Amino acid sequence: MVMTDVPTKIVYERPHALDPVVTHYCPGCTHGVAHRLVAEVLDEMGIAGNTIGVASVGCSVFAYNYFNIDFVEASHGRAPAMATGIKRVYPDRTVFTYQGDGDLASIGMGEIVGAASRGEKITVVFINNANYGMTGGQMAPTTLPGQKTTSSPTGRDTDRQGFPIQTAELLSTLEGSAYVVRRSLHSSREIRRAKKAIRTAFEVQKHNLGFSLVELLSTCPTNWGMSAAGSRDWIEERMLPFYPLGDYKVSPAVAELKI
Amino acid sequence: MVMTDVPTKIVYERPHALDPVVTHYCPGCTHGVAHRLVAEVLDEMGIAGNTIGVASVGCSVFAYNYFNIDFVEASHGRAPAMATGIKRVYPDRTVFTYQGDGDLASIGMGEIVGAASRGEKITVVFINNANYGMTGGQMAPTTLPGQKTTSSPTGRDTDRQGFPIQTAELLSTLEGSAYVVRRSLHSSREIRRAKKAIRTAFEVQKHNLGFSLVELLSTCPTNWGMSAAGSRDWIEERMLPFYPLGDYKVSPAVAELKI
Amino acid sequence: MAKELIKGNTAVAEAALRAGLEAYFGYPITPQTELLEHLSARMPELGRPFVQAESELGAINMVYGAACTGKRTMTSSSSPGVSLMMEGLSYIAGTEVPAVLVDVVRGGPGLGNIAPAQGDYNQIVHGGGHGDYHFLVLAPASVQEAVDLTVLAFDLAEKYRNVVVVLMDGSIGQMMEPAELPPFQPLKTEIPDWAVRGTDGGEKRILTSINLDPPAQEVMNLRLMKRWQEIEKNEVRFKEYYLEDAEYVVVGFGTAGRISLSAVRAAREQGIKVGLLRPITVAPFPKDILNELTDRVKAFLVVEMNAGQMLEDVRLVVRGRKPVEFFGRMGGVMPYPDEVLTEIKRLVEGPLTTEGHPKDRWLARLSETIG
Amino acid sequence: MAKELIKGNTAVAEAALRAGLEAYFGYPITPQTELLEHLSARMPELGRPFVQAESELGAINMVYGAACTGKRTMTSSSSPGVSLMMEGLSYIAGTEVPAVLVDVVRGGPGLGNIAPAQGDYNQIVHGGGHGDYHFLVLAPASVQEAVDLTVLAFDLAEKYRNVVVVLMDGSIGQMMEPAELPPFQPLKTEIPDWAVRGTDGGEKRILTSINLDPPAQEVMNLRLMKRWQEIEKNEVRFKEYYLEDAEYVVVGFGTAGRISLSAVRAAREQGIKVGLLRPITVAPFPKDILNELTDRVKAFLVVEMNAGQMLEDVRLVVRGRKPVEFFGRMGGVMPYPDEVLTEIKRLVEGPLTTEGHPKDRWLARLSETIG
Amino acid sequence: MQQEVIIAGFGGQGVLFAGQLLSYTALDQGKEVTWIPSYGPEMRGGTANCTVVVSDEEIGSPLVNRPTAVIAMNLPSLEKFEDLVKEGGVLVVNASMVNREVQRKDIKVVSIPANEIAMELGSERATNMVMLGALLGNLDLLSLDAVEEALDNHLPERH
Amino acid sequence: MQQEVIIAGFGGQGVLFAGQLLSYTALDQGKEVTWIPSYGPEMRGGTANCTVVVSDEEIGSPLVNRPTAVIAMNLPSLEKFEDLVKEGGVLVVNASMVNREVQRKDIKVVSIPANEIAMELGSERATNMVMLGALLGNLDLLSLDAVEEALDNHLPERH
Amino acid sequence: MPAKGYIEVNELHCKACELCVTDCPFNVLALDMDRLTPKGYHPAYMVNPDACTGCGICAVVCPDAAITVYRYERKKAEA
Amino acid sequence: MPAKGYIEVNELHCKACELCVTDCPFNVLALDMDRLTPKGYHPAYMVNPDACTGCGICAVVCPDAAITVYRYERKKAEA
Ligand SMILES: Cc1ncc(C[n+]2csc(CCOP(=O)(O)OP(=O)(O)O)c2C)c(N)n1
Ligand SMILES: Cc1ncc(C[n+]2csc(CCOP(=O)(O)OP(=O)(O)O)c2C)c(N)n1
Ligand code: SF4
Ligand code: SF4
Ligand code: SF4
Ligand code: SF4
Ligand code: SF4
Ligand code: SF4
Ligand SMILES: [Mg+2]
Ligand SMILES: [Mg+2]
Repeated sequence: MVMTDVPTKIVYERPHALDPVVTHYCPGCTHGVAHRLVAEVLDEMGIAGNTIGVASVGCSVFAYNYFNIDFVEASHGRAPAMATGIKRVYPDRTVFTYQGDGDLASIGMGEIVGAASRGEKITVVFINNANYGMTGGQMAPTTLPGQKTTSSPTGRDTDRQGFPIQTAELLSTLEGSAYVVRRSLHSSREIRRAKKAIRTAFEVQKHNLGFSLVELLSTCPTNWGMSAAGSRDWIEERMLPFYPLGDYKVSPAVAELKI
Repeated sequence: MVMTDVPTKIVYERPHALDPVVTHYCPGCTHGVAHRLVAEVLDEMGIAGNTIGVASVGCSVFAYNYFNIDFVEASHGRAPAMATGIKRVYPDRTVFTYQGDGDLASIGMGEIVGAASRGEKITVVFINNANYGMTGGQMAPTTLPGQKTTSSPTGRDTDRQGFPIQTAELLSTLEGSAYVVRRSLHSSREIRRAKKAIRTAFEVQKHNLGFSLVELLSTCPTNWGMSAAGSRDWIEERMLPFYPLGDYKVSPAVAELKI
Repeated sequence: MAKELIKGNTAVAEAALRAGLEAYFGYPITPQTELLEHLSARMPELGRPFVQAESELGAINMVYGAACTGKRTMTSSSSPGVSLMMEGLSYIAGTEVPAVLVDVVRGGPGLGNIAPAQGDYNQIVHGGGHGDYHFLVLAPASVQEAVDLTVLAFDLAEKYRNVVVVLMDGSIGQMMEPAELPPFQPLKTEIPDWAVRGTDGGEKRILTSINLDPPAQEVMNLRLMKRWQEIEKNEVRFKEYYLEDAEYVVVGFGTAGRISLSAVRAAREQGIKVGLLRPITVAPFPKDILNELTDRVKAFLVVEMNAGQMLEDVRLVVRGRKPVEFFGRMGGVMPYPDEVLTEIKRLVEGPLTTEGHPKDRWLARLSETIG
Repeated sequence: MAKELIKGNTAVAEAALRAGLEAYFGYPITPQTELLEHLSARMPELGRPFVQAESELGAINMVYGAACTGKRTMTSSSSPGVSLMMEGLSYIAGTEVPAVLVDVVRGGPGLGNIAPAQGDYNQIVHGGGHGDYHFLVLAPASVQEAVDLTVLAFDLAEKYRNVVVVLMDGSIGQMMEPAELPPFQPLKTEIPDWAVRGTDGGEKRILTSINLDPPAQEVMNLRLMKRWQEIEKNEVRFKEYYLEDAEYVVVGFGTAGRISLSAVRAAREQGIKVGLLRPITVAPFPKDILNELTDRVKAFLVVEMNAGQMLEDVRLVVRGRKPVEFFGRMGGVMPYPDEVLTEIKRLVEGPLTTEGHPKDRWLARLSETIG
Repeated sequence: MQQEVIIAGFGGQGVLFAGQLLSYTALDQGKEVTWIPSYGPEMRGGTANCTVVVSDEEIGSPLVNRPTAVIAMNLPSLEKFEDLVKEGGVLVVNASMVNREVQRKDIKVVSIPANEIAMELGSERATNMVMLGALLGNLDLLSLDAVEEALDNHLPERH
Repeated sequence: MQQEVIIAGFGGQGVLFAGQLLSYTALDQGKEVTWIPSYGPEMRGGTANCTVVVSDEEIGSPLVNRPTAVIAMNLPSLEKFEDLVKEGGVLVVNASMVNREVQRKDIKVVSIPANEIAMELGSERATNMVMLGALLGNLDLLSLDAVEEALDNHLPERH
Repeated sequence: MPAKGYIEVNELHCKACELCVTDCPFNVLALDMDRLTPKGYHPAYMVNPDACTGCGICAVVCPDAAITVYRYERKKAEA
Repeated sequence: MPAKGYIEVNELHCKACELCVTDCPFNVLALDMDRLTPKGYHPAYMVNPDACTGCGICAVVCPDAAITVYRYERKKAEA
């Protein structure tokens, strides 16, 4: 039982940058973890007040309801363009997008490559959950070969439906990309690493070093048809081989960053 | 003077896959060389009759007037999608797109990445002339840092306008890309190499090995404001450092191709 | 064949398949997605091309390519996705190749919501893309009609080398109704001569929408306009309910039409001589019947799930000869039959005017209830 | 300030700059490109953001973002590029943020050509994007007017939190005319409260176009409609030429209007009592003056560089009370004054009818000359 | 003769399926029928409902605001629909999930502990069937045997 | 009083510039003026022309199909525009680039070897100026001095 | 051995995903089958509080930021 | 030393870009200032035919595929 007579200190509490509302995310969906990590970083850097978020179209479409910061909602795939419009008029504010894999790697590929190649000084939080969650689990560009989705009912057939896009690797070929890494949310250890990466990404923006993106492997228990815990195992066993965690682009200037 | 009494043999003549019409290209523009090479390859492979070309929007918009094959004209940037539509209903025919760098690497980035990631069995001839030729020489994603264009009048400022996109490198990160290389048209030696690459690309399609693309460094004397010969030197001196020639993706199956 | 209980989106997909659909290209979007999902399973089973495109831009341009081969091809989407297709659709129109689009409209503008709406009538009927062109637009009001019109869409598209749009709303896409699916048609064997396929040594074919020479482009435009006159002559379709002795006429298409039908029935039970005109082709618009009714009846009530878009097409025909009133719900709200009944009664009670604009009167009333 | 000889595209760009343009985003396309090129030099000089976007989709969504900060922002394009902006424009409309679009229309549909045209009237005026919304549309007929209306566009956009479109055609973009540029305005200092900028610890702001709950979306739609009624009440603009004693009235906007002016003058020289009504705002459309003229005059001639799009807006006002005839050239062909003069004479000679559709008569005539 | 039935409950309670079964039954009995769900992401986890209209003639609106019958599988559904039932209509309430009395006096109210009954019948998953049965027993629309039949004819796999 | 001048020739012959100079001159003389080029990619390399309308009142159409004056810098231009000159109008032909007679009798024809004259004046690049001068000398529209002035006022760099 | 810390679960946010239960290295947590949150979930709670070390792992993995972690300052107290 | 080959320039296609002139290793080619093509260009021609080896470089670099290259079959003839 809890001892009330002993002095205590809080070692962890819900970040202030999160509004005290219940998300619409399914139980166990790690979109929630990603939200929490971004909020923690905004708190720790003390920049929540000068940050503008750009939500995308996907399950995270309502992200603006969950963060206690100014937010806009982009059209499907165009968040990097919208963020560019905001960042260019407010170069001194922090601007980030929060996008899913269908949003960023399918319909929004033109905009993300454009922003990265321009070295747009924005931060992108990229949620790779290997499917289109919001619309009910269709195939995404990130869907694994053989993975069953509602639009690849017999499993993704690479001959007809192609291969997973490795977004971090692709964007790392662009000179404008200052910091492009992949992390995962499937365990407390990886979550801690993910948070460090998100912090670095925002620091990169703060120091005007260029475009920063953190790809996060994330669960979709509902559409994967698994338990929350089982989904995390699926990331570890099935997704990691296709999406190796690591730093794909760390510009020299970023390498020198002291955080 | 020419001797009429001695027997002769033709060692080079205009390819039959080219229509006997004068192109609208400026004098010395190597779009013409690229056209000729594609035509030679179609002739040599004897596939002109079952080939469908997809022209894009750019100076090569009228390519369909110059080749003696069936042709369609795509909207700006969407040639790979249009080619996909054709190839899927005619898997046994040869389908290629002919696209400029503005068309493919700017507005059409989403479609080219989509086609490559699907391993779409089409061939892409990609003309990189470091600017938007048709519209009068604006900055392209491929424009070099410091290069003056009508929309970067003081020279491309990488801080505001970003860095050149290295398309071959970017597309080589995609599993569906079977053959992705960069060649140049600035000398007879390189032109010969370019032709070999184009031949290989069409062979890759013929053998159903996946997506193939040949990036060609090409001149734009008119908008560069140089002589035809001077433009070729500019490719060699200025463009090559940013766009190294080479093979960026050669899938194992392609490596085994005997041509 | 027996009727089965089937969802609108699925029924349209299966109907297209049976009508000989040879290539489908699409991108998921609610409330249309089941259509794409059904074909993602069925097309490969039959060895026919199905591609989930990278976007609606990709999808419409894949359709453009397939259409240039003369094969039966289609795509489907919903409001925001259809907006992304506007450039491609204009190109297809300018190239005069046949294609079918199924548009399952949701509440707009913007991201809006996924509820049933008719707010994209103007976009589809009056040119959302650039330049002068017309789509042939079929507006089903039930799952069965959606099935039948989908089959018809392919025939009309090929007959006129024109884009045909099946314009429905989220409720028809999501609703299950008994419907009889069409028999399987054999795939087309001969391809039209204009279609690209490779010259095989013969004359080369070029399909393009560019005419740098304006007079040439004008000739193409003229061809499109004359074709449209043909279509207006041959293809007008509509359904009449209780019009014989009607003194008042409700005009509504699709779901707004069938909702109005309930209201009209209720009004009839109360002895009100009201009928319903439900355009099945909203383009070409049923002008003649409407014109004829104008001479006969006392007033019109236009009912739409938008802010009064088809209303203007009705007013263009009635031209002030009889009062035209309007009732609409916007942004994904579906009107209920009793709301329409109330409007019918207001019509009957009067007073009626041909002055001013019916939209202004409607907005004034609506503001009181929801404003 | 003295007049200078300046190209339309350049003049509009410089006028926007002087009106306090704080962020420009665009993509090259003929015949609009000089506008982008001018700003690519001038904006950086003044330390203001200029971005050549990856595409028109990118451009309009960058504008969307900048508009959400309440800063003066704009983009410019031409027909195919504008079609690509339809989704973004619908989002901007649904989010109720101010933005300016300059649309330099070219010959369509499809890739068409780069010649002057007015074929995108419906796209811009009657909703090319999805959902119910209205743009405020200004149609200049000269370089000077383009300059003045560009400045006005920003004020109106902010006043109504509405998209304002400067709708011109390739000839106005490419033409040089003497024009007086506006004085430099200081940049806005205070930002509207709704604009995002970072909470700085205060209340958070959300700008979005989604309302999953249809009733909420409907309330937003209602707000848009009432705002439009406001705009219709306050912002109608037009120019009258020789209307006092006119028995016949030509109606034309933009370049078609100024071409008609030459024809009207020539007709006057021949003693024909004809005048010209040139709408400056095509949306809101000058209904009252047209209504009033309808009581006064014998007949109308609508002249457009398209297949008869504004024509329907004229017919909606005239409502069959007087004959309305149409003359148009399509696909980038510019009518010549003497062609319009011939049409005016035909009007005067008669016979005239209010039956049938003027488009059918026009197409019949046009077919003989170019068909 | 037209009946409009709304079936409402939690996502997991099989309300959509119950509605479909009712629709199939109507179809088999040669009636006109429409089934329309409340759809969309917000449905995820939350409450769901569907409207079934059964009629002898072509059906107009698939949606009604005053249904002739409502099945409320849980409290939120009762809150939402109690007032909407047409006078003289039927309201079937799942007492297992509802801890309050129904206020309306001008309608026929049928309150049964459906979860318990279903468990006795062997599986709590059949709760929706129990509720449907209760409705049909109190509405002259379709016979229970007809439902059984429809179940076998159309949805064996779901069985 | 309104004059409509079309200046046509090869891309390199400076026809657009000549038209602009004419326009600046008109502007300085307090007249209304419009200048509109034939534009587009097809112009590249090929022939170019511009239409200049000078008037005392607000100008209607910037384009005319029957100009009051035409400057034809080469043969194709003559072919294209000879028939279009309004009766009584002026047609200035560059004899250096045109090897045939003008057919029209109802207009004033001025034929001069502009290239040769320009070369004598020191630079073949001035051919367009020579032609413009020839036009103004034969059209009561604007004085040559006014052109000189305009040249200095507006286009020094081009000088 | 006495607990080094304890946690609190905010029942407004908890969705019973059980990730904290799975990941707690000391099996401190379980879902409370006798309680229902406003959203109708069985919230997590400390079934075995004495084992809690206040390590915070549960909070790190919680997708709904429902957990607050406290650590006893006994040492300080002793010192 | 006698020419090993010769070339023909199709004056319909030649645009006087001079690339062949620049690249011919044996300076065989020049632009013909006395001739004009239908498009108004001074076409390339063999100013120094005896030096032509028929190597084909000119044809390889010609953007307008205007050049046909012939080689003499003297050897064969001698053999
Ligand atoms: C233009 C457009 N096309 C399609 C849609 C429908 N849509 C909404 S979300 C979504 C996919 C979201 O998937 P993802 O980006 O992976 O996010 P997730 O839900 O998986 O987190 C789609 C296709 C839309 N809203 N707009
Ligand atoms: C949607 C759209 N946007 C813009 C244009 C205008 N446009 C035509 S060609 C072109 C760029 C062509 O450049 P590139 O692809 O590099 O080809 P190049 O002319 O250099 O060979 C542009 C922007 C268009 N036609 N359509
Ligand atoms: S659908 Fe998937 S991604 Fe969306 S909230 Fe549920 S679990 Fe998360
Ligand atoms: S503009 Fe440049 S790319 Fe276009 S044809 Fe001329 S030289 Fe070639
Ligand atoms: S992880 Fe969070 S949401 Fe999940 S059960 Fe534990 S406390 Fe509840
Ligand atoms: S703090 Fe550590 S020990 Fe305590 S409950 Fe959480 S995970 Fe278990
Ligand atoms: S390279 Fe070809 S086009 Fe150029 S000059 Fe030689 S022959 Fe003529
Ligand atoms: S063939 Fe060789 S030697 Fe002969 S002209 Fe051409 S380049 Fe010169
Ligand atoms: Mg996803
Ligand atoms: Mg280019």
